[in-house]
Amino acid sequence: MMSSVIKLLWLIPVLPLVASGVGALLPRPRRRTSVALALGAMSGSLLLSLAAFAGTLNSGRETVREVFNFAWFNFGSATVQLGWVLDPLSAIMLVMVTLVSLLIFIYSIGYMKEDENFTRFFCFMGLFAASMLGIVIANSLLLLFICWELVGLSSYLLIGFWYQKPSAAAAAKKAFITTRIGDLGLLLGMVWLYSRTGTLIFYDNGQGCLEQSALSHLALAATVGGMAVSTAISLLIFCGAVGKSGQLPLHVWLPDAMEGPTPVSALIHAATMVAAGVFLVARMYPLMSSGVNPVSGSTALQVVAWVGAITAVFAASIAVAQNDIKRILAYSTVSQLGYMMLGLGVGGVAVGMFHLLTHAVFKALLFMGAGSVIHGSHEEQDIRKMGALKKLMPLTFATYAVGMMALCGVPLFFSGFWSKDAILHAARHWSVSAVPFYLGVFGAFLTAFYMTRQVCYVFFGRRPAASGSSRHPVAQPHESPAVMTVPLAILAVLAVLTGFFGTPAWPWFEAYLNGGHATLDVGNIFADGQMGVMATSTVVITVAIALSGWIYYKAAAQSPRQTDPLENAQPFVFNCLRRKFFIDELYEATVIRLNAVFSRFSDWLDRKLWDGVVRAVSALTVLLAKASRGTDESVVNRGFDQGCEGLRDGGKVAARWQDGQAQRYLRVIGAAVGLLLVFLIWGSK
Amino acid sequence: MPSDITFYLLAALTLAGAVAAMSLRNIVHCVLCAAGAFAGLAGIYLQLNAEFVGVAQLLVYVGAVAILLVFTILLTHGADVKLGSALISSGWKTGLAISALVLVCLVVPVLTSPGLRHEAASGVVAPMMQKIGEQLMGQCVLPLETTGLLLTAALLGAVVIAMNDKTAAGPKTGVPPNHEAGKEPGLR
Amino acid sequence: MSNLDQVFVTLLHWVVGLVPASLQPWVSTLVIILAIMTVFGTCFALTTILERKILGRMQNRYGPNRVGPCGLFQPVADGIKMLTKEDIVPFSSDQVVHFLAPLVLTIPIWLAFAVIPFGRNMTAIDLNAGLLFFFAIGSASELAVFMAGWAGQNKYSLLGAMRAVAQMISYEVPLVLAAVPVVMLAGSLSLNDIVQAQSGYIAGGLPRWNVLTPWGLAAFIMFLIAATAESNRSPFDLPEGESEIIAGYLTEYSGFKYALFFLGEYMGLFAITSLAVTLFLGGWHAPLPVLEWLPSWFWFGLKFSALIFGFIWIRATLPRLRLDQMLSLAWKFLVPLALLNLLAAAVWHWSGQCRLFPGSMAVRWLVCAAILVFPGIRLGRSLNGLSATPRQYRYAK
Amino acid sequence: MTTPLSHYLVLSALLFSVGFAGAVLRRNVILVLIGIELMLNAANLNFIGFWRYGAHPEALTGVMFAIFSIAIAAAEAAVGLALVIAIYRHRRTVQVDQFNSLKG
Repeated sequence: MMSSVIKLLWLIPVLPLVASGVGALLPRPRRRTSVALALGAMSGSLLLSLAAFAGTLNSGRETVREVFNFAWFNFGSATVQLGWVLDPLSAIMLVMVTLVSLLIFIYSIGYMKEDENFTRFFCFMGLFAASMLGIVIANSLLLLFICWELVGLSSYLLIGFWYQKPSAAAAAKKAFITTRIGDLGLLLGMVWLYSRTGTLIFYDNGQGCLEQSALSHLALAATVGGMAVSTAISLLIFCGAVGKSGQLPLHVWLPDAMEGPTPVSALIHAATMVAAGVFLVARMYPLMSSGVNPVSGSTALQVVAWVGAITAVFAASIAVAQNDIKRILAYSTVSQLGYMMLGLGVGGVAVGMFHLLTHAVFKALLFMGAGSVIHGSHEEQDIRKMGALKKLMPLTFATYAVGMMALCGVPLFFSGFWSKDAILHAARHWSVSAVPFYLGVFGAFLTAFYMTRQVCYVFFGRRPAASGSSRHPVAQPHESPAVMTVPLAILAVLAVLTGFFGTPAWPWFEAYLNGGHATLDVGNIFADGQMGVMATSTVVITVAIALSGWIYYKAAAQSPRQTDPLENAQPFVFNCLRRKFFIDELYEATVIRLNAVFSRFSDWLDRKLWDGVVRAVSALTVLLAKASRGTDESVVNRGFDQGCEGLRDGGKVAARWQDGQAQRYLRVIGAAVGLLLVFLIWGSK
Repeated sequence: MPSDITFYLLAALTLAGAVAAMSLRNIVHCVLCAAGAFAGLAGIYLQLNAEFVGVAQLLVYVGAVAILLVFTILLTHGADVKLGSALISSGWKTGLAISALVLVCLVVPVLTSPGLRHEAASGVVAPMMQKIGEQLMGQCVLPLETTGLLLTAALLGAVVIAMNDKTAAGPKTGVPPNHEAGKEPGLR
Repeated sequence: MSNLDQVFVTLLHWVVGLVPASLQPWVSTLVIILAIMTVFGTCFALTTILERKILGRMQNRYGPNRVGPCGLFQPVADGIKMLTKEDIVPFSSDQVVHFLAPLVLTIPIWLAFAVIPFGRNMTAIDLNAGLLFFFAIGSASELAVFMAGWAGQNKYSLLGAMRAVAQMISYEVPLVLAAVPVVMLAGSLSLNDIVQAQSGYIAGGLPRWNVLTPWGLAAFIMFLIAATAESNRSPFDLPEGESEIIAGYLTEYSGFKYALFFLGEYMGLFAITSLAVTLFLGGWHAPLPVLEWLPSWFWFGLKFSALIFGFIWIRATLPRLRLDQMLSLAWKFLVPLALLNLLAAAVWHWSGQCRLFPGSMAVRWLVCAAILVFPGIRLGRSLNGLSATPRQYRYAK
Repeated sequence: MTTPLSHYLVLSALLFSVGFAGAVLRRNVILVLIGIELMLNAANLNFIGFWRYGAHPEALTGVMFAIFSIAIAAAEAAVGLALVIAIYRHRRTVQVDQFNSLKG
């Protein structure tokens, strides 16, 4: 049964791909068929994923891995192989991605109802789902890279969905280019890996590049800087992850990506695509962790951890000062991704992946909640203009609250708490340094703070008076239709349930991933400092919620919203946070200007130097042509004519003697005879 | 002694005829003088005891060639030469000079060369005609035959060349084609 | 008998003897010349009157009988008339040529007599190319005729001269060809030898004259025809053609020059006849051995006058020939026959050697005759064919 | 004293040069032909002269040569004059100068 699933594994990405392909051919008015196609494909993929997941579950043996490789093409002696793999990591991701996608598809039916490009939307969403699933099942870094690019492409298409808006187009371009920079690192790493190991297949019964033989070979080889080749390659690959998951240097595109429609943000910028980076690191974990000293993890993992920690705090702090509901969530996603990287860096694959799963669920929930809020308040995104929606949109408020609490990591019932706790626990026991732990805790505090601020502004307090926008007459915000609220409810339930899989008491998730067997043992909770970590986080979170609630509950109450209280307290810091630490301006100043200078220089070079050279060459040839014509004209022709002239004159002279006068000939003969005689007779004496 | 006188006489006759033939204005007179010169030469040949050659000369030149010349003159209206047209072609000085040169080249060696025998040969070979006949039929039979052939060819050729082509003239002349007038050239 | 025969020869020697040795050759030639001129001069005179008397008789009339007994002095009258008549020279004529023409005509004719053997040892100059000399001299007369015709500068005389020259040239060829068999058989060009070849008699009866041989007879006939043409007489007297072009090339002449022309014409006739006699009639040989006692020159004279009578007779009977008939007769009848005659003579000569069987002489005669007769008839018929075609007249443009 | 050979040779030279001068100078083509005939006769005279005064008169070569040359001269004269008649028919002239169509 196991092998039969692996054969059908390739169907999972192909179904949505086919759906999007057919959808692309459909004319705009065929909305229903495109939806049907998309949903059908997604549900098919979901079923197959569940089947695959089930397959991996009941084997119960040691880490199970099904591999199917085939030769794509061969050139010369080398052949390029592709393949897909089914192991716990990919199985769990398959289920998560297909489930979340399906829910978001259903949600977007309601959300995109008015949009006229409805069919195109679902076509792009199908493409995205297919490429995401492709990344998940890829057994070859090449196939993974191909799907990685497709994901980038679909994110560009979806962000720029409303391409009429210049800001959307700019955001799409920004997203595409920034991720492209990260992908460059990934590409270099891939090529280096191929040149070193000769194959890009991860697991090929011993031959794969992630298997021990290749890894040992890589670890030993040293690069120029003394760094192990494996470390260098993994760092390069991590660059791709940084780009895609929006880590510190390359995070600028994520907040701007909010220009796209909310389901897009929910699916791509919350749950799946951004998680691809984390998944890549998880997939390449054997390579990354093949460092010299297994205890403290290889330098690569240290880098991952530090980058994750710093990004978490950095993004959280910016989120505090944002006023756009989707931007706050965006920055929260960036910080949560930081936490995942931190988890991977310190705790290993299980810790990171568990937080990824839980985050995917509640962040999708939060985004869809925000979407329904925006939908309800007629496209209004600025939280300062919202308020008192608690009573107007009760279901949305309920599900949003569940999501908020899961995100903040409210203890016991909410998945966020358990996954974040696991990370903090791992950070706590990280041998290298304790700083990431404290950063993590401070991050948690900030997360709880800005989420509470957001909820207060959006749902509590009083609505500002008559702020009706010009287009719509002032309309009361209303609850979203069922098609949107049902997925919210489902996700809310999931947000709670997923937490229980990875609790220290019953670490099923870790066992599942590592192939072990999980036993329910409540005692574990109190084991080696788990309790301490949980306690500190609970305290931190409650303090943050209380503080934020206290500040912003009053602020929300004032009908004409004043400036943010924090701003009054620390105007400079608040302004700095709101302007996102001026990173965009920094980039603008450095990279872009440099680019402009360089382009201007090359333009000058092209115009002056090369054009000049070409013009010079042409002038030379023209000169040459003139010269040759001149010589030909004067020397050859005239010389030749002269010769002929001479000949003709000579001929004329001779002709004069040949004038047909017989008697003249006779005279000549006579004279000749005479002379001859004279010569003969007297000459010879 | 008489032979000297006859020789000088004949020589004078011949030379006078020749010079006259070359210098007279009226062509018919020229031809007649030429005939006279040829006759004079025949006489000289007879005087040199070469009867056959002399008689042949008489027969051929005086009889045939002279008549031929006269006929040609009549046929080509040469006789009524327009007065005033230059008798002698232009540039006659060079011509005279060249002929003088030729004369000198011939005469001087004759007069100065020592090897010439001055006395006549001893008695002439008696049966001259007999001898000539044998020679003709003996040693010189080939030249004889070829000469015969040549003469026939010349005869036919001359007739063909000189015959005014009846075809071109067309039937209007009324002369029946088969009534070939033989030697009588068409007078015109 | 021999002294009678040689009477003239002895006379000559006697006269020459009178003169000192140095002049003897000159004197002998002079005497011979005088003799020939007187004999033939009187013969000329006689012939003119005889011709007219005989013509008259043949035309059933008397002929000139006023001057002297039966008109015998008529030539004297004519001679005086000729001399006294004014010698008119046309203004536009070519004086020199006009004057020279009669001279150039008569002088060669007189020269022709130098080689003819009148009798035994009676030959002026015995050239061994005598016959050839005779013909060469004969050909000179054409030039003279032309000069005569040309001198007058008038169309008719020129036309007449042209006709005369054409006729004389045309008939010179058969004349010479007729003489060739004789030379072939005699083996020499000298006339004495030819006469010598005809001496002797066959079986005591027939003389060996050429005329009695088949080729000889044919040659004789052809010779006579050619001779009449050569001397512009009777059937061939187109040049004078009184009825058509007045007197032909003689129109411009009168007085003594006309007489000279007349003399020249008759002398030409006499020369040709005497040649015919020597070639074919055995020269001065007697026809029969019995008649040998008569002097050689007598026989020569007899044969000569017989032929002259023949010519006159022909003149009386035959009408004038047309120009084309005359020329075609020459070229299409006489010349081929003469060439054939050569063949016949060759056969005769060759068959002469073999005396296979008794009748060989008669058979030989018949064979040679046959060779000549049949083609002759054939050629003759072809001649008639010519005249059969309708004559197309060409009108003056 | 019979006349010496040189006289004959001088006579023939004279004849030859007169003939040559005539042939070269006279414009009428017939006279040119006559000139040529004279030259030929002069040559014949030389032949006979040398034969008569030569060492071997019995050889008769001179005579034979003269005979054949006379025959050929006759043929030549005939053809020459025929040519003249033909040319006259086309060009209506007997002036030698005008016969220059073969001009170079």
